Amino acid sequence: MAKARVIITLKKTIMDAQGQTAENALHNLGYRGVSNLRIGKVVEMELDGAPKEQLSAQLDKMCRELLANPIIEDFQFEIED
Amino acid sequence: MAKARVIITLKKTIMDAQGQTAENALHNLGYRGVSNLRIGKVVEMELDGAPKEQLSAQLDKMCRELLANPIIEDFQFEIED
Amino acid sequence: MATATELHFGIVVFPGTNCDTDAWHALHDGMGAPVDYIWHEDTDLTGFDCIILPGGFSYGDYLRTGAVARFSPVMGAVTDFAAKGGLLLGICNGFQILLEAGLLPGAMMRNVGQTFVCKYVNLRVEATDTPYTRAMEKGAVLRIPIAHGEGNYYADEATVEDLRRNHQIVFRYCAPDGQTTAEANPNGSLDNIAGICNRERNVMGMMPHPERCTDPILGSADGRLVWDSLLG
Amino acid sequence: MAMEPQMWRELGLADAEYQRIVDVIGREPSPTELAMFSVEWSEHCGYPRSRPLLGLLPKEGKYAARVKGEDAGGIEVAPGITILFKMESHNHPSQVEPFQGAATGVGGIIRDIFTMGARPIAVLDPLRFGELDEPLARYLFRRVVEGISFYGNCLGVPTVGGELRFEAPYGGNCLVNVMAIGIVETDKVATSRAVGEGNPVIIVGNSTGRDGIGGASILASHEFAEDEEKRPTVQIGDPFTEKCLIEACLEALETGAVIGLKDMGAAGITCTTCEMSAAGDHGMDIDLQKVPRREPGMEPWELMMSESQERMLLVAQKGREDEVLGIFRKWGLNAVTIGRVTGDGMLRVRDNGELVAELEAKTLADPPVYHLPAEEPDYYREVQSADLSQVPLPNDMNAVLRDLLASPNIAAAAWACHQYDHMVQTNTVVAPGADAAVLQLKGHRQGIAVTTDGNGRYCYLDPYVGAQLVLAEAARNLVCVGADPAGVTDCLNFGNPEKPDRFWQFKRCVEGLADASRAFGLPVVSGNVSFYNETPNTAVYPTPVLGVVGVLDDVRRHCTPGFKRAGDVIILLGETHEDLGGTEYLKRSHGQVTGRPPTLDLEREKKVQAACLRAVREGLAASAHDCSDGGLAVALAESCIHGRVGANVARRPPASSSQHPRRMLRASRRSRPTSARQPLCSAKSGATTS
Ligand SMILES: Nc1ncnc2c1ncn2[C@@H]1O[C@H](COP(=O)(O)OP(=O)(O)O)[C@@H](O)[C@H]1O
Ligand SMILES: [Mg+2]
Repeated sequence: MAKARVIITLKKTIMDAQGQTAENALHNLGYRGVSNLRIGKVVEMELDGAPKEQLSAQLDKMCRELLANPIIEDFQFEIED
Repeated sequence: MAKARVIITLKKTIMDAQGQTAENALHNLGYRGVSNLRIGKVVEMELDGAPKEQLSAQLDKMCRELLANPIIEDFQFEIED
Repeated sequence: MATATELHFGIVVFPGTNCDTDAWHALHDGMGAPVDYIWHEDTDLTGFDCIILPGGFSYGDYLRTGAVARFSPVMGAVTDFAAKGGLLLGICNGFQILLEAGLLPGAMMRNVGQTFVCKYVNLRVEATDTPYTRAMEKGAVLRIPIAHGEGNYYADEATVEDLRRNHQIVFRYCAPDGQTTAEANPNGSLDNIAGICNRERNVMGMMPHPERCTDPILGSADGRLVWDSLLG
Repeated sequence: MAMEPQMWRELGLADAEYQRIVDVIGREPSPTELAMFSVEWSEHCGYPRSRPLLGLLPKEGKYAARVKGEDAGGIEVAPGITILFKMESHNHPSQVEPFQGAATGVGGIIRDIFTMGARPIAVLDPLRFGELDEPLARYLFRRVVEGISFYGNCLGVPTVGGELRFEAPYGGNCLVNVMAIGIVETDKVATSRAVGEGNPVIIVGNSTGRDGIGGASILASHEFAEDEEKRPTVQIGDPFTEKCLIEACLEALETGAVIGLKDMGAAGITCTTCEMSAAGDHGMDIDLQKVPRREPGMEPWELMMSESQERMLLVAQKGREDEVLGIFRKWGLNAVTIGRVTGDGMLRVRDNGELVAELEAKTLADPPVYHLPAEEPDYYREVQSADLSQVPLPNDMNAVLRDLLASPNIAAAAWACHQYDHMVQTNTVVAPGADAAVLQLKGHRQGIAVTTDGNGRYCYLDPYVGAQLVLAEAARNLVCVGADPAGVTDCLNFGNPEKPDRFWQFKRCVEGLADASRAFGLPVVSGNVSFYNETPNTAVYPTPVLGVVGVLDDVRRHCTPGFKRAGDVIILLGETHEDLGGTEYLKRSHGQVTGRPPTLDLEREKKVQAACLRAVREGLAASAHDCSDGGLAVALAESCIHGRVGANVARRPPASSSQHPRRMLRASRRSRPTSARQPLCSAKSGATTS
């Protein structure tokens, strides 16, 4: 059983309206030092059934097929056992 | 300028319907080894204006006040410069 | 408490609020009540007897519903207003803001079905000893529409137990015959909760939209009962 | 520096088009100018291939129409009250990224409405995908609906109708059309003209980024090639900013300090500066350095072409700038003066003090027109002469009816409709699910009804008749709810017009629509053309989708499709022919898409509709529903399902028509399912019937 964590973020060139709104809210709360705030998704899961060395390839495929939208999002992941 | 990443997830005791839906979808696509999939949020930002040793306390406060809702969510963060 | 002719309503407008005018029409055209808008940067609530936080997508619902709106300047004044016993009603996004602001206990999560749901639902009246429901009958079933993506009410067991003990659960989703079944629950809310009030009973939050069924031409006039209770 | 052919080709310009630009301006264009031409002269913005035919569509009808050259057109539905409406496609962006494609489709068409000073009051979303058993079609469908729900719900504009159709030809190229409707006092309709030398030109709303550069315009002006890299063209929607823009723009217009306002859709700053100048017979001098941007290092041509969403261009009255800017700031929006109106008709664009473009606005706004060849396609003869008399009668009519009712083209669209807020603004008197949606106009006795309809199969089998059938059906949907059809908008979805057989389909459809609109006395107040809806493997059916608005004299006098009470009399209006061609039945039960579409006699159709309308208006009808996909059998079943009552019907009316119906509808073995496209009314029992 391995644990995986995928981080999915909007591509840097794409506007993140949600992040912008949260950043403005933080500024209004007095946290003026915050900048470039962006909001993404994190997906955590347990993986089983494949030999460890294949997990990474499998996870990459899952991200492309379902978890992330490669047209507008980037993703990165780490697997630990 | 420090970079921070906050990970916000639903508390373990709360059913994550969105995660469940994604997990089912992965099973349907043939990824049967996936289990306990949970979806959360990741907030990335740059921090400035406070001495490094205070950043962590500041970020913790931001999370409690705005970024996470402690009734349903847990959060953790890391800061790197 | 104010009487019918005195009750002056204030409807708070946040950027992204979109049911403000609906509430205005329901109260002004439908009930003939005096009503004004309150901009989210205003902090003076003198003259108002009942403040409504209407539905919509304040700040786009970005981050979490209600999370950003609760920090608007007006919310400090709204909190004081409620603490002094003023009537405060949150509808849909307004309910979400009340939760985020801690004026009501609990939190909202995404609908269990993962999609936005807009439709008429049935509500069972659970408490009639609130200013918002005193014209209703306990156990009566009302038809009132919902329209939300995050109406899945959650609170920890102790909090819910508290709500029950103090009769703070005001509305529950139910079947047409009044049974609070799982199928009648449109969003996965704990214990079919659709609306709650605070212990003092002057603050209420509800996901369904009474302002959408004040005029019978829109399919139901059951929402009038909320206004009748307030104005009665 | 001489231009390499590659430069204009990458921008989607043909060599001949480039030569034409050189001829018209008498020199080589600068890179920025070339980019500006490439978008303005693209099919998406300039309609060079369709304009000659669009002139056929009538601009006047029985209601006072308001059409001329603005973003959307409309009709006056009550004294002093104008309803503006328009439909647009977002097909290609939705095929590439369904959620954002559909979302920005809603955003774009809504801007067309409030840019004219109207408050958006409704959206409708006619959608077409491949067959539902295709995973891709299911994915696109789900994500498109989510995208519309995400954007429209946040704006607080109800989505009150639409269509859902699933057919193989849309598999490689879905059709996502969106119609928006707005209301405005007739004398407050805003213009998009730039006039008055020295008046400030202000950009408002979101900042400008690289997203969607060459997006909608380039994407919509070509077929999909295999494995094309489309990423840079995706636009991202921000409904929250759009909601604030609506409020701020309407508030700004209310002050009287706004001279002209135009939304930035495709081709962003290029389109707005050039078209506002051309419309106002003036010019503009703008400085790109002032444009709020979200990425460093953007080139002038990128700024001019960016399709970043939720932006508008505004010309204010000199001296009242601050008043206008203040309103946008109050709503938390960017608002920056980027230049001035000039008197010489020239559009000058500066960057860092350097003049990067200097063109006559009118030249840019006036693309050349192409008269393309049209040629009857091979299949047409064949389907026209198909003999359907040999189609065998089914053994089990109940099974046929059940199968039709289960067709995703006929079954209720509740799964989609429930994801849309269709009640916000508290005007929705008849919600999605009926033949048309009915909206009240607060403070007026009158109401409006609205429907969208299309039928790619009919138009494929006979584009001329097909287009007329679509209009007839839309009008029929309106009379069924008690509204008098008043005005039309169209979204013409076709394949590659450079192929003569595709262009023939387009031409015949437009001719059919023009003739039918005239016959019905309906103006076509606005519209949109979407070409190149094809891939190497599939071309969509020729699919004109129509949005039609009707007027109810008294919004309380409306009808819905459900039978109301046991004992009411059911009346079928019009004539029933053996029209099997192109029916859902023929396709599902016999796997054929062929034959001629149903016969249409426009004069007779008008009479049937007039009778139905009168029955509803005079309160004689308890319910009304039109026979469309699935024919009479499906119409009867739907009226039963909506009303939760049964019906007893005979081929010929029994002597006593007040029988108490006890049995559910059972189709008689001998009757052939037809596609009779006629209204079906139920009258209150006791009312005289003929
Ligand atoms: N995508 C959609 N969005 C909203 N409403 C829809 C959609 N598709 C269908 N509807 C609604 O469902 C009802 C039936 O649609 P349809 O079968 O196309 O009607 P008709 O045959 O009368 O034109 C209509 O009220 C229509 O507006
Ligand atoms: Mg119909």
